Amino acid sequence: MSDVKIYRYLDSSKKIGLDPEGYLVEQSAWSKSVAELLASDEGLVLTDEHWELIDVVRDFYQRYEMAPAMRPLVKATKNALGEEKGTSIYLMTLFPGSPPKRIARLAGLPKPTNCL
Amino acid sequence: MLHILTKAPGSDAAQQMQQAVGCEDAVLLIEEGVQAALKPHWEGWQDYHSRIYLLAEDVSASGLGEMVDAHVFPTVDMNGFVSLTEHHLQTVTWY
Amino acid sequence: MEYGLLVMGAPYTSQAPHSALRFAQAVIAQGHRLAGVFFYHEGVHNASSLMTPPQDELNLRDAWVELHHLHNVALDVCIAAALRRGLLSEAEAQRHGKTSFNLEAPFELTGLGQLLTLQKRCDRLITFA
Amino acid sequence: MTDSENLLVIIRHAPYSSNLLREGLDAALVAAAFGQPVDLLFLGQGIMALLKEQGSGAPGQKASLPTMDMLEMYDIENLWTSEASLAAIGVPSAALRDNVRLLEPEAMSAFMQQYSHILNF
Repeated sequence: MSDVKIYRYLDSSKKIGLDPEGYLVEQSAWSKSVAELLASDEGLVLTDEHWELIDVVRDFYQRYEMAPAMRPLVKATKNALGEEKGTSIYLMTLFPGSPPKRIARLAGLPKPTNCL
Repeated sequence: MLHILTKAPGSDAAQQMQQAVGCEDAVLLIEEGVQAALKPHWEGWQDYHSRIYLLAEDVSASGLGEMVDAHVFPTVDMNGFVSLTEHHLQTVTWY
Repeated sequence: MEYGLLVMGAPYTSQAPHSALRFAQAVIAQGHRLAGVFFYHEGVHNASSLMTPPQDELNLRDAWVELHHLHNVALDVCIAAALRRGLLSEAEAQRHGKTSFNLEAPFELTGLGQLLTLQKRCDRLITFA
Repeated sequence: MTDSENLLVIIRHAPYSSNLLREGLDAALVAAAFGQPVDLLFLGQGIMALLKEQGSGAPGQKASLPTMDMLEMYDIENLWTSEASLAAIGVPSAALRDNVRLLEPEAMSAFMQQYSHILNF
């Protein structure tokens, strides 16, 4: 991702570069506080429920080296957090729009390539 | 099903195709596949008798016209290639 | 019938694009509709507008473009396969901070989903690789 | 023809020596992400992707094992190979992943006929 041009900065000290779609230019720049900044950048306040899902996606990436599309995200959520939370409706409620893209962004991962 | 083979007999692609050809399937040899004309004893000629074809323009480009005539191997032109794809619902290319 | 083609060979490296182009012309000549050509794997190189073969050799990129203009054939290029191999539209070049680009309309960068849509939509999908 | 939209992706090339394995798997993943039923058939060199003891990938390349492991998350559960291909490449079936199923020579053509769509990588 290092060849992506920095489009704007997330923070006032201009240390955290974002690409035109709002993803981190440097994956290694991610931390929990960066995730909070990314969230507030899109008007979202992260609750424990949000964090659970960010962890699910980070674990998924750790294991499979790719961020999940919607179907595997639902499955991974079901496996990690149970039937009740493993539904697309639950994911959509917490991350309206495209949960796979939004969570990957907050988790500091590259955009899921399978979301077209 | 129509199988299109673009590699010579004996290649990995040819061997994999031979595993997959069913008794209703047709076989079209194009590109390097036309080198089958050099091997009249290749199993394909017996196994797919009356449903195997060589693409004429690749035969003549490769200088294999005489071999094809000598063994009376069947050829199709590009229009014949299109007709084969019309007649078979499925087409798989082995390359 | 409606046809689609999948091209996975690079020009001047593989015979596949030549075979594909000749097949495309024959399909159309026989009154079929060629809905689109999807370029994947090494086939993405067919879209390079910087392709400069000697004058007495066929320029494959121009040949595809002509097919598009005459018969309204969509020319879709897999974006992931193209970016990896250095085929970028102006928009992608900007996004990635590159100073030049080599992919222009009527070629379009698109997702792999487009290939599966083409396969479902067409009566026949023929691969050249 | 049975299922109207099921897809068979055939993988015939080894990891690392070309990008065909990765790009073939990508096609399978995208189809699966859209909800299309997808099965995979590994022939010839493609069988090398089925070895369970794969390393971390050729130098400078992403490993293929994590992607192979990920297939089940996309509901791609059926990984097939053929007895003939296995014998030709010399891989013992004990070296393969657990979820690989073997096709006998006479079953191959009927197997392929079941799919309404086939992509060959």
